Amino acid sequence: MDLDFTPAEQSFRAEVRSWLAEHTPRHLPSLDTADGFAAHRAWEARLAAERLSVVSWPEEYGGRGASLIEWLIFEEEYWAAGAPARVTQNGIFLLAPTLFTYGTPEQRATWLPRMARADDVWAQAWSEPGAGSDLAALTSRAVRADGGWRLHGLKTWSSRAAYAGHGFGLFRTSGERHHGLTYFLFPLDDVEVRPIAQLDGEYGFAELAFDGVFVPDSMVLGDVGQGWRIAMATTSSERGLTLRSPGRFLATASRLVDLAADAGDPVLLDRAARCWTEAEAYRLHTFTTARRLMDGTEIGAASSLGKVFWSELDLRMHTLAMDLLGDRAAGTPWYDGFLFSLAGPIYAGTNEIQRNIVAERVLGLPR
Amino acid sequence: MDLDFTPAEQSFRAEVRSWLAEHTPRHLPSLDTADGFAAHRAWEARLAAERLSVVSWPEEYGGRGASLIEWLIFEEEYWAAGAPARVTQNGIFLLAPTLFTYGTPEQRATWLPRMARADDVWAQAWSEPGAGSDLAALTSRAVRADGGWRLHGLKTWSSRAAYAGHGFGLFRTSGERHHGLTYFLFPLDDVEVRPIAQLDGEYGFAELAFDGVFVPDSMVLGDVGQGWRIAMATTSSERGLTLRSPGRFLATASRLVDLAADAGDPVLLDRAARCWTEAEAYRLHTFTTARRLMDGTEIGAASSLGKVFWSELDLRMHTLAMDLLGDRAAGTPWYDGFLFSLAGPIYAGTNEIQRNIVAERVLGLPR
Amino acid sequence: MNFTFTDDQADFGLVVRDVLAGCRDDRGAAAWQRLGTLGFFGMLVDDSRGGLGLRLADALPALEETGRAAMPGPVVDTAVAGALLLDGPELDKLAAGALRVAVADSASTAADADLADVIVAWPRVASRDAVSSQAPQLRVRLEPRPGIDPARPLFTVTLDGDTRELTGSAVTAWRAATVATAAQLIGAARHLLDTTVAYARERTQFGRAIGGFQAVKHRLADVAIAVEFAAPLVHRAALSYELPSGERDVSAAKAAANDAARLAAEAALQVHGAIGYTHELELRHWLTRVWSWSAAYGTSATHRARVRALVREVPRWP
Amino acid sequence: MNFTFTDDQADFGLVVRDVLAGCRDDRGAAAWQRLGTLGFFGMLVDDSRGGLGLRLADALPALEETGRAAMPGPVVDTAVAGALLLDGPELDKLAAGALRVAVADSASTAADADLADVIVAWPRVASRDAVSSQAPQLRVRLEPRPGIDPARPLFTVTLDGDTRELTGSAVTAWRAATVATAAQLIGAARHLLDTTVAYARERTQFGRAIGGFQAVKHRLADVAIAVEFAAPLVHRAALSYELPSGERDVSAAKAAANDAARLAAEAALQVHGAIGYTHELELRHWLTRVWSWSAAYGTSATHRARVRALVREVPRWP
Repeated sequence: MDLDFTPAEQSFRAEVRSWLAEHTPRHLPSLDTADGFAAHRAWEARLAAERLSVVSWPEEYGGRGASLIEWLIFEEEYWAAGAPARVTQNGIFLLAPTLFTYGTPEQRATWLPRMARADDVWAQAWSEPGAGSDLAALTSRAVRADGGWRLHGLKTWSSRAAYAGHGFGLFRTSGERHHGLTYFLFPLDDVEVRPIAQLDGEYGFAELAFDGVFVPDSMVLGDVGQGWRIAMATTSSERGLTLRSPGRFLATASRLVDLAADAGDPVLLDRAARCWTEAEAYRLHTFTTARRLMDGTEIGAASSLGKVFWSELDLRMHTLAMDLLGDRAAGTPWYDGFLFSLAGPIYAGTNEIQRNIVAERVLGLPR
Repeated sequence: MDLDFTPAEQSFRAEVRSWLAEHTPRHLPSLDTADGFAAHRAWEARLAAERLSVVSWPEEYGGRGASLIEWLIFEEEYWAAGAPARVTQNGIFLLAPTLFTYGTPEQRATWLPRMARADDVWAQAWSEPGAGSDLAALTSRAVRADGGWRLHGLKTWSSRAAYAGHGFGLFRTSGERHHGLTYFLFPLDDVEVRPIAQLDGEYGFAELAFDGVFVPDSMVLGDVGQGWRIAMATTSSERGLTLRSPGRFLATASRLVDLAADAGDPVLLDRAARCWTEAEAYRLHTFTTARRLMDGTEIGAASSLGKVFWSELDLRMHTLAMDLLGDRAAGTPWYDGFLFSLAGPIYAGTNEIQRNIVAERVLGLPR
Repeated sequence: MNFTFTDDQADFGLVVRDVLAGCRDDRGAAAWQRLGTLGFFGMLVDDSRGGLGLRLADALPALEETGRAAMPGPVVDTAVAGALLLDGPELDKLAAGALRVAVADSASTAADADLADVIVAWPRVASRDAVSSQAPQLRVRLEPRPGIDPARPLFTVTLDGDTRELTGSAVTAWRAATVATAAQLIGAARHLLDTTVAYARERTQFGRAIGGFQAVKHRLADVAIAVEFAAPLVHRAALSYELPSGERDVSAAKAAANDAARLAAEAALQVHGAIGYTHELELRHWLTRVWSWSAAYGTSATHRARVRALVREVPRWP
Repeated sequence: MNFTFTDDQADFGLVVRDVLAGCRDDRGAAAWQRLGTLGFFGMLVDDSRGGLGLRLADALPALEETGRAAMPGPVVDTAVAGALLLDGPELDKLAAGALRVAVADSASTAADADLADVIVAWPRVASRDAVSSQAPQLRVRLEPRPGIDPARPLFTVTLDGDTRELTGSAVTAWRAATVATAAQLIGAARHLLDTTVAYARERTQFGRAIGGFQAVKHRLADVAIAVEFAAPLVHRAALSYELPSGERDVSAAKAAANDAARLAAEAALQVHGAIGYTHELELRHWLTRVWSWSAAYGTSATHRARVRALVREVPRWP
């Protein structure tokens, strides 16, 4: 039981901190605009050149083979520096863990380095109009074709798809409910992409219409018919350690404390201090989880506790910011963050479902 | 839309306020002790001599025929004066409305004046070990006997029963679930009363064991087999206006504001001010409800909103008092009030059930 | 003592509801015109001057309906603040629905100022006649600034030159407008609750209507409870805003209405899921309006600080 | 960097759990004796003096177990505060489990002082030898005062006459005892959660186990989440209580542990319904203990005020 960073970890932190202090861009346009998307890709290419875009990946794919603890250190420094949100997030945090586990050597060699350099930006395509949190109700299908498959159907709430070049998702190759789903990668070139405007008027989401789009066999991830199992593993990493690093919440909380202290209302400062304490709790908790993962323990259903905690903390923090700023929040990152935080309890499995999971699988209450 | 009291209401308030200022006893022992029980009965007999124990009842039963608004005024003054909790509460607020609606003229003439003078103190006997909020699962039964019935079975969580002389509750005379239940009044002389100690060590509850206790037909309230319907009407008044008058919460909130202001912590004062505002909201809301009742409108399921609101407000207020006082709460009315408030979300239909009622019957969501 | 709305008061609200249900456009011009015909904008103006001569409390159901409809345009600034502050021919025009007012806050920000004929920036007021001239005698300048609700744009207002002083009581008008905004928030919250309940009854997930899940039920029950117990505080403040306890009562009302409406907005978003998060559904109008109105005339934080400061200063007991 | 407990640390906790599971009495005499044999009371004492030589962080699992068992007696005052404050033969006796310490707070209140051999009332300390003599040279007077938990009686302490000054650092000992009490609260919260889950699986209502209702599930999930994220703050404070950030970290830990445990207590009561409200079930021991411990060494309000005051005073960043 200690909180002591090794000399190597400390020097890694120092390197990251000093590089970011010099190179972090200020105020990129939103990544859900065309300009912003391009600017974010350029920034991530710059990170990649420094081997800082995916520090925990093996060197052959563009990383540094860093430990989970070092990755957490990187994230703390990244967000503390005020660096921009990651346009490659869906690929790096949702798809890549699946590629590492279920991808062929060729798939890994093809896609991972390009992802690390932001050459490819990946959109997730989980939901369908009739299936939100209930993935087993998916109806989009893949039909066998010569040397590959043809995709049919409609996906929605595909984040980043308005500007991304590739996507990943499940299509039904046979069977019902959880059975007969297959995990596909696909280029978006032949897919009809219909952007959906969000509350802030920007296009973070899109509908994807598939009308017989051909994908070769090399774009099937894992075995045919195993998509459900593979996606569950992905969903679990989506919910787990990698989706929301503590550094981000800590940076938000820390700025919130300053904002509240300047406002001079002790009640608001109390709420801010509490948020900061909770962000700290999430950071410390994550150190424990990281150690367990490094020791080979599975997190499993326990990751649902974290999902509920960070998503509701994020919402509390941004609600407080709105209380502090009122109208003045508009046009600042606080308002964008507020809109983003409102989605937190919804995506990656709604918090209603996460609480069911905690109750049933962690506590053992009846279904 | 106004909040103006009539001259008659104002002079009634002035009379009550001045009488209470002179006669309210300080610090009676707890009504769940033998001494306290006797002291509370004596106090209520004194109130009755002034026709202040049941102001809204007709004069023939010991009241003043006061309007609901006047009753609310009485309650505001009663609690503001720091007067003691009512030992006759179960009778006055739970049984009496049922007697007024379903009782025979003889039953009303027999029991109501005695109740008004605290000659009789009534215990409620709703729950059984196997049936808490689920009254339809009751199994205690009444068997026909010459000129009456013999009661068998076990009731529990009977409040006031440790010292009361009479009880009321449902017994099965035939049938299953909601059918075949009958509403009985009974003296406790031949019932085995087993007091249950509460968290504070006092005996507010008891188990009642019936082993063929005889009750004459004159103690059946309403028609045989109609107990469920009658009890539902009672339960509805239990949840409705009469169970918790706003005056009580307003008095608590007002003292809490003073306590918090003295403590000098703005965060605690903010919570106290908020509680006071919410107690005000409950008071104002009750004026609207009272007017609707006076105009002949039924409250129905909407009373569930109030039950959730006041019971959770009461808990918030006493939790704040515990935060303010810490250990020093022990031995003060704040700690007794805290223990009492903890039961608020449980009794008279748990707040889980109340929220279901709001969702299903007020909002129209599916069952 | 009758703390309920009379039939007349309630009926006026229902008429406003019907009018607003029939028309929707981005900045509210059509609704404005039709409400003008009803006499809505002069409802607080003396009947001797062609108004309806209502008290603020009488007007609450109608104001709540403008919130239920998320009606665009400077409704409260005109029909409440303007009606209490202006005089002479301007007031006549206002009562006829032919003059719009925008009120700037202490940070010189006014919503919908581009639509206004008269701009109030305590303690001064100016007509907008000169704005378009771009001449040196320019009396009003508007700088657009970022806002939360696209249908309720914000402007930084500068009044120069020959403005005139306000005649009515600024404090009274400000309090009345705060209560009126709180009433709009109650209306918006009721709309959000109704539409979310309707959605939860129809949308199925895991083979059943999501409104059948206890978590959804209890969340919406909590919204219903919050709205039910915020409304009486708003009603009371409409009766007491000119009394010694008025400042405290008005702040208690606005804070409670803000919070109930924000709770309704959050529940609506969560229950609608990803669908609620986008522009596709009408829901967005109400969400951004709730956030915008809950900042207008003071955030919850500001008002709670005021209640805290005043709770022992004015009598707490009946 | 390894922010998990080692096997040794966890195992010591399990041994304590086993010992405590086997014995229960009103004031904890039997448990005290058996833990004494284990070396529990000397766990923070140097091994050169016959202690186990653990750091506070190493002892957390064991302290948490004393909370899970709601063990009576001045456990933290003795094994943590006493171990850091006393010296010489008294410390030897303490390490052997043969000496109890009670610590008075700033209001001169000490829990379990009637059981104590040594009473600490900053900045002075006295042994209790003279109490029973009722002689003029009386050095310690105990006045019983009302308390929340019958198994943790409170006393107002007066030290007169020839008391002596403390040797160890009062601030350090106070902080360590605060963290240790927070660990006990985490343990008590885990017990409440476990027993409430067990009850909810068995108790049926309306024909099904109450733990199958989503409202009960989500309530207990929220308790699990609160405990899960309070615990790391306690663990960190055990590592940092002597550092510059210690005061802030200790306060953050105690406030979070208080609140998680009180949430667990409230949920336990609500789920148990009327049954939880009475003396009939063992539950009451944990409820009153949680309320009592959450006042001991500072309420949440006190600690949150401290965090608020310090949050910008000491570095917030790693």
